[in-house]
Amino acid sequence: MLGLQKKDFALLMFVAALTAFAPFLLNPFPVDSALAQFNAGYPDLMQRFVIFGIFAVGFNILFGLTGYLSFGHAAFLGVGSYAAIWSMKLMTMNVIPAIILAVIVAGLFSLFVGWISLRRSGIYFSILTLAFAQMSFALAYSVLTPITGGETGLQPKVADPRIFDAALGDGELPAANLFGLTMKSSYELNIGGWLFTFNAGYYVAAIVMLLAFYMAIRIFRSPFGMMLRAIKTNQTRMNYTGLNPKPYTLAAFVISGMYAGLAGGLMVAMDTQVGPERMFWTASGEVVLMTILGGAGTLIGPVLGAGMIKYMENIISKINEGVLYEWFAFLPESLQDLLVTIIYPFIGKGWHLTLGIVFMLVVIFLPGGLLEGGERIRNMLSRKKKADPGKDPEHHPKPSPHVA
Amino acid sequence: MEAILLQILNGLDKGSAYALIALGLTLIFGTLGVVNFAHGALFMIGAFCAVIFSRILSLSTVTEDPTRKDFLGNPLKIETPYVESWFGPELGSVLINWSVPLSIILAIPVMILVGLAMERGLIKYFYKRPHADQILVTFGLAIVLQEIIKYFFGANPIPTPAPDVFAGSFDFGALIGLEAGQIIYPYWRLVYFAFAAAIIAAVFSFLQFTTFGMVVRAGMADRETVGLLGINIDKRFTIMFAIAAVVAGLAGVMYTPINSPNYHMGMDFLVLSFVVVVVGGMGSLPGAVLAGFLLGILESFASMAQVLSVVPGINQIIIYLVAIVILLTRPRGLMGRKGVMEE
Amino acid sequence: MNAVVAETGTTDFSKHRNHAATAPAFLSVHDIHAYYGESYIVQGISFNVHEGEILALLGRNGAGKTSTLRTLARLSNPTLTHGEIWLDHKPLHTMPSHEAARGGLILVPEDRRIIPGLTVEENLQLAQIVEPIGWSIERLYELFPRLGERRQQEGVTLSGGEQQMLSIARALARDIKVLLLDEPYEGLAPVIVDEIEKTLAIIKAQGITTILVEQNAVRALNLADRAVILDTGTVVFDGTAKEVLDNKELREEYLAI
Amino acid sequence: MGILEVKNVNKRFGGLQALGDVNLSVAENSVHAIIGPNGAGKSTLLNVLVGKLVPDTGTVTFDGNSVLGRTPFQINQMGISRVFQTPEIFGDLTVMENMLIPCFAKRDGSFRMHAIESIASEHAIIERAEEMLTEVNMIDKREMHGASLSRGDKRRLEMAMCLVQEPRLLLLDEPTAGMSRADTNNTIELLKEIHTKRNITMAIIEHDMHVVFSLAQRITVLAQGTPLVEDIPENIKGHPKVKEAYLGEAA
Amino acid sequence: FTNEPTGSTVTLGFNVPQSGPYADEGADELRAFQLAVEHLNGGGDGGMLNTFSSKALQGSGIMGKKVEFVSGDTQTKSDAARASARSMIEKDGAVMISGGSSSGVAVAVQALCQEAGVIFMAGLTHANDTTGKDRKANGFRHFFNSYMSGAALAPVLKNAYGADRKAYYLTADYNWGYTTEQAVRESTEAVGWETVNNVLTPLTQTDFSSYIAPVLQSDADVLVLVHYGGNMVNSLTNAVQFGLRDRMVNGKQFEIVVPLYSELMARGAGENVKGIFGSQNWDWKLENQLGSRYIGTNAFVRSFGEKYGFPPSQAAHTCYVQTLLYADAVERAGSFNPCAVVEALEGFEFDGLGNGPTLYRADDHQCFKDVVVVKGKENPESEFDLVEIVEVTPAEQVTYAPDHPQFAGGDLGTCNPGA
Ligand SMILES: Nc1ncnc2c1ncn2[C@@H]1O[C@H](COP(=O)(O)OP(=O)(O)OP(=O)(O)O)[C@@H](O)[C@H]1O
Ligand SMILES: Nc1ncnc2c1ncn2[C@@H]1O[C@H](COP(=O)(O)OP(=O)(O)OP(=O)(O)O)[C@@H](O)[C@H]1O
Ligand SMILES: CC(C)C[C@H](N)C(=O)O
Ligand SMILES: [Mg+2]
Ligand SMILES: [Mg+2]
Repeated sequence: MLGLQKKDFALLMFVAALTAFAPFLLNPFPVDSALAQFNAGYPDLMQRFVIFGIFAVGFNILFGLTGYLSFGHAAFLGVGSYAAIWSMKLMTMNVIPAIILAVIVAGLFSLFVGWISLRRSGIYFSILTLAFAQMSFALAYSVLTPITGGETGLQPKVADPRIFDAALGDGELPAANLFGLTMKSSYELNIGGWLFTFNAGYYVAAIVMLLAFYMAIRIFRSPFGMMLRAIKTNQTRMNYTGLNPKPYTLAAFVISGMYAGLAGGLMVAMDTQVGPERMFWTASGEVVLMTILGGAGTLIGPVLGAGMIKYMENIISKINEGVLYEWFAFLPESLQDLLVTIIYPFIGKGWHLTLGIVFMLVVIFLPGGLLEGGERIRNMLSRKKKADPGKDPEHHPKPSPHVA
Repeated sequence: MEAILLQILNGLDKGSAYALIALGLTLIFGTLGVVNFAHGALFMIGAFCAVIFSRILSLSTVTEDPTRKDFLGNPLKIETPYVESWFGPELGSVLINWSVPLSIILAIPVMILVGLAMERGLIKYFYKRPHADQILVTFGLAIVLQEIIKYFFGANPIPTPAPDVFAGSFDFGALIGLEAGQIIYPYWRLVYFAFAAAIIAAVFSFLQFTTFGMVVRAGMADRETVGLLGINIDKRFTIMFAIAAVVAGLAGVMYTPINSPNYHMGMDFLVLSFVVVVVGGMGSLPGAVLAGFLLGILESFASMAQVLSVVPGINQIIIYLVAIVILLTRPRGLMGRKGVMEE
Repeated sequence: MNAVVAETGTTDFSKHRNHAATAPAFLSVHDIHAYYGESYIVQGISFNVHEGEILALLGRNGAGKTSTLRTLARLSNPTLTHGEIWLDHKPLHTMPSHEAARGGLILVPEDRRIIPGLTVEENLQLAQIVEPIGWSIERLYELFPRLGERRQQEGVTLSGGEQQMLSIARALARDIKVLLLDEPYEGLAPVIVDEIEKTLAIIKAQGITTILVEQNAVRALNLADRAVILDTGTVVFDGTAKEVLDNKELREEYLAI
Repeated sequence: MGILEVKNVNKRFGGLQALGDVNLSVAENSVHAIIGPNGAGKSTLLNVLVGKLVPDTGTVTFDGNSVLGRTPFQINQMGISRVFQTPEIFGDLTVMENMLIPCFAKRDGSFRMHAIESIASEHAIIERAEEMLTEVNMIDKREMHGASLSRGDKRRLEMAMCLVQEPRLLLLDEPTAGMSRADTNNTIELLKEIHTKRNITMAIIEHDMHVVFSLAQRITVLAQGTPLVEDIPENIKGHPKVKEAYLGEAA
Repeated sequence: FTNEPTGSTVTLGFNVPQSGPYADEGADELRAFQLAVEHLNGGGDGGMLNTFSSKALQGSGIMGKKVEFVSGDTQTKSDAARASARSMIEKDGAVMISGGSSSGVAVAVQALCQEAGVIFMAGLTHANDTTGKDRKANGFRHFFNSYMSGAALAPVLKNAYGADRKAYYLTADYNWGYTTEQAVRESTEAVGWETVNNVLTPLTQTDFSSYIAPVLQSDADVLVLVHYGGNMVNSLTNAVQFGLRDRMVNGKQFEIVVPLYSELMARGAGENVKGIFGSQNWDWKLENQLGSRYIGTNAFVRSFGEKYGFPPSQAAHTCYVQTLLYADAVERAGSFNPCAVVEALEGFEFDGLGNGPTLYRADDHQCFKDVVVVKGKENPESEFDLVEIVEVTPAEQVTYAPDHPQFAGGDLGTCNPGA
């Protein structure tokens, strides 16, 4: 179906179902319960899950398949964002042209960066991409302020030209929309103590994500995808087989750059603001971590990794002392204090600590990332001992020597 | 002329910090083949050794002075450091004053311990794992170390001044016969430069004039075969790691008077030190040192007002620009060895 | 094991196994099992080697010869899960590879493993860092003059044959009790093979025990005292070299000669 | 005029003359063996032929076109395939995928952006790869990873990868090294069959004289970077100089 | 309107930096917020509720609803700050967002609140743009700004160092740096100073030696460090290392000025900060030293100090005050509707919150009040006593027209109550 093998189609449908029902799945706790803190089913976070999912899936096309580790992918995301916001400022608040422009501009920029950086491999390549991204960040932060808004960034203003849009009504603010359907509009469903939010922006982003994911599966299963994996394994043999690795890697680089641009464009579509810090090296590092955390070279792993990191960032950081006391309210006071003292360093402003620990635990105990780890645990439970040679190679990423 | 001379001095100094950090990084990265994102954290821990040491020295007895009031109107607490009550106020305050250089005696064992613990407890399981896994685990470790420091010391920089003797600056221009007052240079920076040179020389001779260096290089290229020749390479890797940790830590200790340490100083240096190592060329210690100084000096020149008025913003990007140019003209950086981390 | 042989419809040679249990052996391998990850490769191998003997370890591609040698040398891959290896009363199965090497068991690996970044001489020096040390470097250069000429060249840029010489020389640089040679003739010109064969004779004369893996079975058997034949990770024959040469069926089935 | 012409090729490594004035002509549809002592420069010569090394002087033409200055993949596209001394295969890919890659390269040239086609639907190519794997007796290993093959199998796989491209000239650097006797014999048969059935010109470097004399129609003996003699096998066997420099008692 | 509180509680969102270089500032802000919530709900000693000129607040929550709060981490990044703020609005139902530690973040979150239809009560933000070109109807700033720093400092500097001075600027290369440099330059030039040079330094810079050294070669006799936080700590430390403060130029003592001060920065800079001029929004010693004009200060310092053990920073103060001001505005308006709150706050004049008489100007939602000029204290009595108050510049002197060129290009728009 859809030109996919049965297993891949099943995976796609599974992901589609997850995204469609995310508002339910991510809000398992009633609003008033103590555990409501752990609910992630609100528009902003759901949007972030799918957007960073796209970013990581795209990054994985380069890194997971070819082994080339780019440390500057955030630059493409940032450039895409700037393109999108300018499309909104100058042309229309409709998200379609903004997203398309974001993809195109990011694609062109990644063509330029890739064309130069791919002259080197390994760590040398990584540092070249890092250097380009850091320069983009620094320029956006200062010298290019007229185009980028500097540190403050850019937002749509009432006074922007927006040549294709009708004039705003009095007191109306420019809002990102899809032919009139604003991204912010939500439908709320109240069932018992539960509240579920169905947000227009989220579903737009989710559909784009499914398309992007579908494309990624196609690429993974295509001859092109196989060539990329061949590049990772043995470039010498590649060359002597009459294949030129350069255009393949460059194509992979540009494709993943366009995915990044798509993510950047969507970010603007969902939340109309761009700042340069989304191009800082830590942002590039984040997508690397997402991909490895989930499982580089696997299809769904990077999405899991992205979800995990964004969840920690947005949920753990918001738990404060007060919340802790609320949770343990049923306990005697001394026990309460004890528990709070123990847990306190790991939540709220300590969320980075938890993140660091999770990173370490995952690599130590689940080599190959969350996905591989999950599979391993499943195998262990079902007591499958002997390796099954017919297994899908993508789900068994080998050590990747081409990485820096 | 003076301006250029001064910027060269500044560059040498910045360069020695880069070079020291890059040296430790390349020891682990270029020779052991481990991408250590926690290296910046080692630098930071070193710096905090200085903080901790000065805190220890200034552990105090508290007495209340009823004649003076604190902000809530309670009697003001007066603190007298133990060392002052033990060694007398003179020697005591000298000790406190010299806490930064003295903290080296704390930093060396601490860094060796940290290095050993890190290698034995964690890194050794990752020699054979893909670089991606190494990145994830060391990045996680860096965050954890950083957050621990933040938990105890907060996020604000902590002033750790140099001993008073080195506090001032001297007139370098007058010294070499130029107009006085034009080239002023702080003593401590000179100390830092000399210290860096000494450490670099020590590390180099250790690796150059012993077979140790050869074994480590061999072990990095092919652990299995080195083991087949009866050599316990794990032990040597552990030692290397500890050495690298000490180098990073001492770089941190001595850096504290230049810039007050804070918990994220390691991350601030991390990316730059990776750039330095790679521009120097993977697997080359002299390359790392050379690149450190080169980038330090170029950065200094790029921040001159005269330069900035011609190319605005060049100071923001110079290091990266130079890195790109060097990596494009010299495939393996300045002095890189073939095949190291090229795949 | 019998089942495997029976399935492939061949004669059962297992009756030839094994005098090991009785004779006092210098190197004794007892029922070793080893895995590459989850694939079970060495499936219960036992044999004995006496001091000063040359043992030919034969079998077709993929039979598990290399895996057996690697297990003996205590490399971590394949992983030994069961069994004992005793060398001169020392339990090798409890040791990591560097200790086994110090105990006098040296493997010359099949892909030569010349260390990149090191010169020819440094490759040799490396073998002499820890005790016990064997031949001096000068003596090795006498044995392989070609290496002497190229002592400052980076080892990995040597021609294939030169690398093989270096790999053997590196082993001799250590004090050896048991030498494991994994296809030492591969890629060597016939003249050199003759040379190396002579070297092996010298080695044997010094009382060094050798296990030789070689595809050219005839050549190996002519040199060896005894032979062990492997198939799919198990021993299918253990006896004297002459027995193999005389047994046409055995030769055709496992050695294609 | 041979299909491959090497004229006056010189190559130095520092002070070492690896190749000195090499002249070689490989006739179309012939099997040409290059033998010689270790370090004679055989692999170096091969590296020159496939574009990995550029000679200091001299010319190399294939079918009238110079190969010098071309990259390995361009040379492969001209119809030259190479088997390495230590097997070069795609370790992380399965045996089947290892076979598919040369098939695609043959069909599509050095680069094609077939990013959304599905491999599974390329029936013709899969069939072709399967055929070849059957031919080299590796079809039952199709799902194994390249890296976990034994070395003999790696070599067979690599050869199959080259053959499936139906090159006009096949360069083999010790194709049977490390192969068991049985497999060596199979390989000789395979190469013979390929040669006769598909008319592939072959240049073989080999130390196993059994292989050389079973296959070669002409032999060039290289010593210290220069051709010592070039002749038909019968004459080489008895050649005193060759005996001394290379064959020893084996001949 | 958005997040109209329907139950018995109302939720406020406190969005502060909990990680990154400003984490300590953020922690202090959060302390102040917690204190404010306690006081609003009738807990503690009531703090400034007792001194506040408006008496609408009774310690019974806001409009009878118990105040609850959620906190989040801005990471001092606009993306993260907006994500955090959006989660407060979308998930927790916050009706007001406060906090922040930089102008970039403030502008980003303020715009978000405007779109979402909630009130934004800015915390630490000093750049002109927050209430200048990026002002928004739903956003309010109590903190002072770059212009005010310049206007307050210039006369003091002229008094202390004379009118004939040549200044060299090192400016952090981002928005706040630009507006602050411009403000200080224009104000000092107005009192006769000359500007020799202005060099932009990257925000990520840690060692400033190569920027400090050229100062030696210029004929400048004053160095203005338009840096904040870690930047300032490092640049000041470096400047002192290079002996700038021991230097005589043009027969005058060389001087260093840091336009915007904070207690934490002073602590980070240690010895080096002694005697250096700067400006502050508020200081915990104001009422003690300058009398009852600054009433409220001591009340706040007492409740804060008793709860946490040390005096509050100006960041804590401004966040506390903003929370009270919001609550008060709701009470007075009788509604949580943002438009009603805006109306109640616009043009609101009040006193008793520690800064003396203050006006929330309707034109740009900026507070106008006295500005504190401080300098590093020579002999601090404790680690909290690092600055001494030099002078307080009265509000009139720092007031500017809403369309002042440094603030041009902004448009409040109209209040947005949201869906
Ligand atoms: N790293 C590995 N991972 C998994 N399987 C392996 C690995 N190395 C070898 N094998 C498998 O183990 C079996 C035995 O291999 P081994 O290399 O020991 O054979 P061998 O007898 O030395 O063969 P050859 O004569 O070809 O060298 C083979 O089936 C091979 O595929
Ligand atoms: N990159 C290099 N740098 C220096 N010397 C080299 C280099 N490559 C090859 N040589 C030398 O050139 C000579 C020829 O090497 P080559 O590999 O061509 O020999 P060969 O004929 O293939 O030998 P063998 O049969 O042993 O494989 C050898 O002496 C080798 O040491
Ligand atoms: C924290 C603030 C007072 C200063 C900050 N840098 C700003 O942009 O406004
Ligand atoms: Mg083998
Ligand atoms: Mg060769």
